[in-house]
Amino acid sequence: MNEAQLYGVCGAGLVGIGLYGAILGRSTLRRLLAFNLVGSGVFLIFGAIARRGGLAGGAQSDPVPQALVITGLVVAFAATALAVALLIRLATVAHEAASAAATPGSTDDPSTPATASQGRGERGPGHVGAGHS
Amino acid sequence: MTLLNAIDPWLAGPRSAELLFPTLALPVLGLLLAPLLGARWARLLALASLVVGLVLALACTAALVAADAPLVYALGGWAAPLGVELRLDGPAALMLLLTAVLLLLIGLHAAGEFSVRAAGRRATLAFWTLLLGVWAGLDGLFLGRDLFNLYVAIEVLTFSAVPMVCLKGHAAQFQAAFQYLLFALLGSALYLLGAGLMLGVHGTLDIAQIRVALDAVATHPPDIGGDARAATLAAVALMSTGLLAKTALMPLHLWLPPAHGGAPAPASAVLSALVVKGSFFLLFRLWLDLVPDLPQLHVGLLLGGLGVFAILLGNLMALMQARLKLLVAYSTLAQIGYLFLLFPLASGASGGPAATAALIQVVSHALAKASLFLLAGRILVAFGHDRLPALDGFGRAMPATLLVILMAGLALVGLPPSGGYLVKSLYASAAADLGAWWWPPALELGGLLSAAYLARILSIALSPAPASGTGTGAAAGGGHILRAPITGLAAPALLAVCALLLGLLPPALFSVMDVARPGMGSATAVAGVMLSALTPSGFWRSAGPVLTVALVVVLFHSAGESAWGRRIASIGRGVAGFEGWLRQWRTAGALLLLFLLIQVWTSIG
Amino acid sequence: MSLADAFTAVFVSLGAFFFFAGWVGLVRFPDALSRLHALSKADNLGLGLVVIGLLPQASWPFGTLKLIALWLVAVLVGGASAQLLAGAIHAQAAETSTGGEPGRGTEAAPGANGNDKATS
Amino acid sequence: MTGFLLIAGVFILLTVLLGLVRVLRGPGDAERLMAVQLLGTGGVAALLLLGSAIDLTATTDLALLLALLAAFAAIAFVAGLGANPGAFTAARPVSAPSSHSNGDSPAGD
Amino acid sequence: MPDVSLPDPHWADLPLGFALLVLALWLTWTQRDRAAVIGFTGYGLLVAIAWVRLGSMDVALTEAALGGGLMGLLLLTAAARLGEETDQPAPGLPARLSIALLCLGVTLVLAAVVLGLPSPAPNLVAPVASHQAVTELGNPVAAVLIAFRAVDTMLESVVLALAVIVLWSFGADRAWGARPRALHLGPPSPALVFLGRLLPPAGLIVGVHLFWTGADHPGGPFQGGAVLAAMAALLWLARLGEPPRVSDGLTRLGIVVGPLLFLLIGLAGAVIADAFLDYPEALTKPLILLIEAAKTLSVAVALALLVAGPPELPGPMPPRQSGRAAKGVTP
Repeated sequence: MNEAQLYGVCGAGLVGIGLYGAILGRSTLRRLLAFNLVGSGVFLIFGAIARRGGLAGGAQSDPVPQALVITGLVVAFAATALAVALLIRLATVAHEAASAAATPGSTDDPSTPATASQGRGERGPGHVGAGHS
Repeated sequence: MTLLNAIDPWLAGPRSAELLFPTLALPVLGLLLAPLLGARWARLLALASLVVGLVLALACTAALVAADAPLVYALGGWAAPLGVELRLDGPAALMLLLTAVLLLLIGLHAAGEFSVRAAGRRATLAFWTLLLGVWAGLDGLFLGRDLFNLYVAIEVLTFSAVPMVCLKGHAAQFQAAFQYLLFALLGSALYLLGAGLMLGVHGTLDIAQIRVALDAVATHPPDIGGDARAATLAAVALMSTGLLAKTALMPLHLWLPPAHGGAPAPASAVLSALVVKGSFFLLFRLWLDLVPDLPQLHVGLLLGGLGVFAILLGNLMALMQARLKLLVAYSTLAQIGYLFLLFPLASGASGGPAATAALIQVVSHALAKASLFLLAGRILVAFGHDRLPALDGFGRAMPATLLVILMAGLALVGLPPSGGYLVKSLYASAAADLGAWWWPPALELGGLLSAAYLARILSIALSPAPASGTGTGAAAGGGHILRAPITGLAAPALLAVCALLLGLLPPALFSVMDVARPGMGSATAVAGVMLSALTPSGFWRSAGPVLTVALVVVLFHSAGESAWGRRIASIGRGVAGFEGWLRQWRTAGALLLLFLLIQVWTSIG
Repeated sequence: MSLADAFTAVFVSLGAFFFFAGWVGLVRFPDALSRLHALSKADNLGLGLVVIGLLPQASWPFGTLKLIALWLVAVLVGGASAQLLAGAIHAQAAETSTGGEPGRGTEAAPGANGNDKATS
Repeated sequence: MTGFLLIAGVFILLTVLLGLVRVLRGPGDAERLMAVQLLGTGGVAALLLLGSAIDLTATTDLALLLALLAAFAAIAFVAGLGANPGAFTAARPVSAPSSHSNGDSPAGD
Repeated sequence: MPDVSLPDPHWADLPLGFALLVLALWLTWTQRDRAAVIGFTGYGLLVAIAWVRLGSMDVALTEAALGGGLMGLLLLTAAARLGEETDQPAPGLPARLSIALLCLGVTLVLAAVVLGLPSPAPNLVAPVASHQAVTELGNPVAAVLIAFRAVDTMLESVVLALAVIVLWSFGADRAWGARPRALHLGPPSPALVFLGRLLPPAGLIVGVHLFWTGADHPGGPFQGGAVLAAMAALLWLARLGEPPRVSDGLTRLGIVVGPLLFLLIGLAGAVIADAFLDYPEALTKPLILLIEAAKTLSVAVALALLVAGPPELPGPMPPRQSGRAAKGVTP
């Protein structure tokens, strides 16, 4: 049971725990965090495979799985950043909708656009008029 | 004629493999240039690169047919297993062509809706950049042979598809996009895990090399290769489960209805017609090209069973939907079920007639569904909503749109000479060869159910305006329909006609799919099927039941309240409740893991 | 056992001892502030000693320079973040002690509620 | 020599991992951050010792990087506090996680 | 003192592996999101140590820079803005048992496959070592990333650029020209401003060093870019700088220059050298250096903007659960 196998089994355990949290997590942020646990478990298994290959090939670690993990880590981070942005945006829009509902006076709530974009003939109302560059 | 023989080495000569990397590089280049050019120019860039892409796809197909062998291109000059290779074979060429044609048509249709004037700078830049992103991801999926290269292509596809859902910025769309993102990322994690284990077992990620290693293992006595084969099949089960989550095969479909139902019309068309097919195509590669003996494994039964479940539940739910776009989204779920009948019926090295049926289903569903979603978008624009109960008589206000809806719907139902009919009869002949009598009835029942919801749309469209005439009915309140220009019908009509007349194409064209897939015999299979279809008896044999079901639905719809109506409505609520439970996050997560374990057990056991 | 190895052994074991002391401080001390004091002192010193211990092992000149730079950064960052944490603990302690209504009332903890007119 | 460094590294690592118990049991967020702080510096020290067997220069780079970023947990936490003053639980467990009732968020500038 | 024989590696790995599992369990079970996120930053550091034990220094650097620094910042700012909203009821015992059983099954399958991997582990160490000379790079991982699997690395930096555009598309229509403001989390305390002035210069040096040494030693553009991004985020957090506007042309060029240069040089390779993404013999080293420099810049800009969030208009930061409005959001 060398360290490669030990960390491989540890990675498998992390995937199991992460999946449990991702499915049963009570808040969306917690599920996202559990999803990152699954990711780190997957990459640890890659690391165990890299270590096994490395030791068999006479190096510290096999460079190809290492390169795959680096690429995977960056993609996983980008995915988490998008999920966090979606979460915050979802809460913001729900908050604005609620405050708009709470104050019926507000007429043209820009965040809920007019009926789906008009046909070709007319200019759609409520679009960004300011001439941002 | 110097141009022709100048490009001859590429089209037929030794350098034809060099057509592959521009097919991948072009959409990526467009994707990177779009943000630099800004919203106004991004649209022109996207449409221009789509035209060039179509030309490239045609050139690739011509080169493939001329070479009559797979085109392989080692990127950077490094061959597998060290480097990454691109490979073009029959199915990949077909999918490249379908993607280029469909994205170009949808792009031209959406040019009006997503212009800076109509949708604002943010939505315009986002839509056109994401359209190029989807195209880049799909091309990477179709040409890829390396499991990790395919993973990065899936990520490009997912990162482009999810934001298309929430382009318009409503709270419900953000909720649908978040759920789609998280479930798709769960799928990607499982796929990556499978790819990693494959690297651990075989030391290579190239599908062809793993297939060679597995063939060698199969010939050894089981104890030597035993655990290598078991480990490989476990890795394939992991990857397959991840891809099931991304293909939204029922019951792992929680994200699709809100996502495809809530997205803007052109985005829904791209998502339903192409994005979902990308991950299915990877399943096609895994189970047919990587696993040598799929027909001997029981996992085909599991996937086929889920396909039938999807056909029945998807169509039933579509029948009961109150909103038109949700109805079309659920019909997508049902049509995805047809694709998965490939796995129990695959035979021989390349999958035989079942593989031909699956590929034709991909094409015909893509065409018909893109047309339906674009038409649903027109109705949404014209009436401001797409709630079916409040759309009585919309057919009289928009007769042309109704006609095209019927054509696309018939292609889904599968009357000859449509693509749907080809799919059903090819599957039936494959089932007959294998003696599996229970698959074809499920196909027929699926066809009848889709005829039912088409009839429901028809009866709503032609029903007389309600007595109150308070403007809820479209015909009565004609005043507030916004004139949707007739030119907006060009793309959907063209798509619907193609889907409807797919069977009339000369069978030789279908042989494109056979390149590099020995023993598929698509041309002969299609010819055989179409012969019996065009005879009057053959036509009525399939059209008869469809018309009777349509009549029953129209009568039931116009009859209004009745004892029968209330009983059926209560059954409907029960089915809807069950489907709603399936679409809860925890249930879907549990089912995902359950199917992972069952696939591992059935493919090894 | 060359002189360098002896030097390393002595300093590294001293460093390890201080880490142990830091941990004992974290577990044993009663309230947050004293724990923070014990912790940040002990482990910065621990790291410092370990770095000094490793100096002879590192390659001259870049290895040793990097080790020294490492220790400098660790000390500065350790001090600043200890300060950050202390500020946060004070803010919370003051907040809970003023009527327990966090965030309400004017004399709420300084810093956390100061409506700083920073330019948007 | 590398044997001794490994042992010392393991010892410091064990100390740091025991410090993690404080993260699990720590009543307040401050304790958790302190434990992460200890993990930061202790981890860097253990890393240096464990990594010296493999390649000291690369390990020093990694240690330098960790030292730079170790403070980020505390920075982000305290900055996060500014936006959400009520959510911080002190050492003495406050009765219930305070659901701040004030609508007017002071944080916005 | 006699030279002690090399201790059995289990001394370091068993406790570390066990600690990772226990911490993961705690992250799943603890009540409050904020405590879980703080624990997660600690978890990132532990995983970096595990990668050192596995002998992959490059991945340890990436994990430390991304997992320890930027991910902690991202999740903590999210926890701050979202508060403790729970949108799912506590799971009942049957649900917990069945999911736990399924997860245990998945873990057992994975453990069985990992332990059953073939004994002479198939690997690509020799092929990489033998072909590495072509790329004139000392670091084998860099050689794999920039030459042998160049398409994956190029597509991956395209994904990063695409992610920023997607993040911006989540903003509101009226906020399109504005600046991202997710890092505007209340007035910075003096200690934060001090760190904001102290760390970035050191971080800049370390980042550039990591990029430069990446050719022959562990390091590289992703690691260097991640450190630079962390420093930029620190500057914005300490209000010593402002994230750029979405419509700023230079920023968009910064995001896209890495992958675009990689693609263009790759296409040129198809003409000059003998294949797409191949490098002409004479110009290999300078071209690779140029690509890696552009990639470091793009990764730094993209990661920093991903942490900074979508563009928002100045004004109160609404979604902080002051009302229970967001409660009604059930999937």
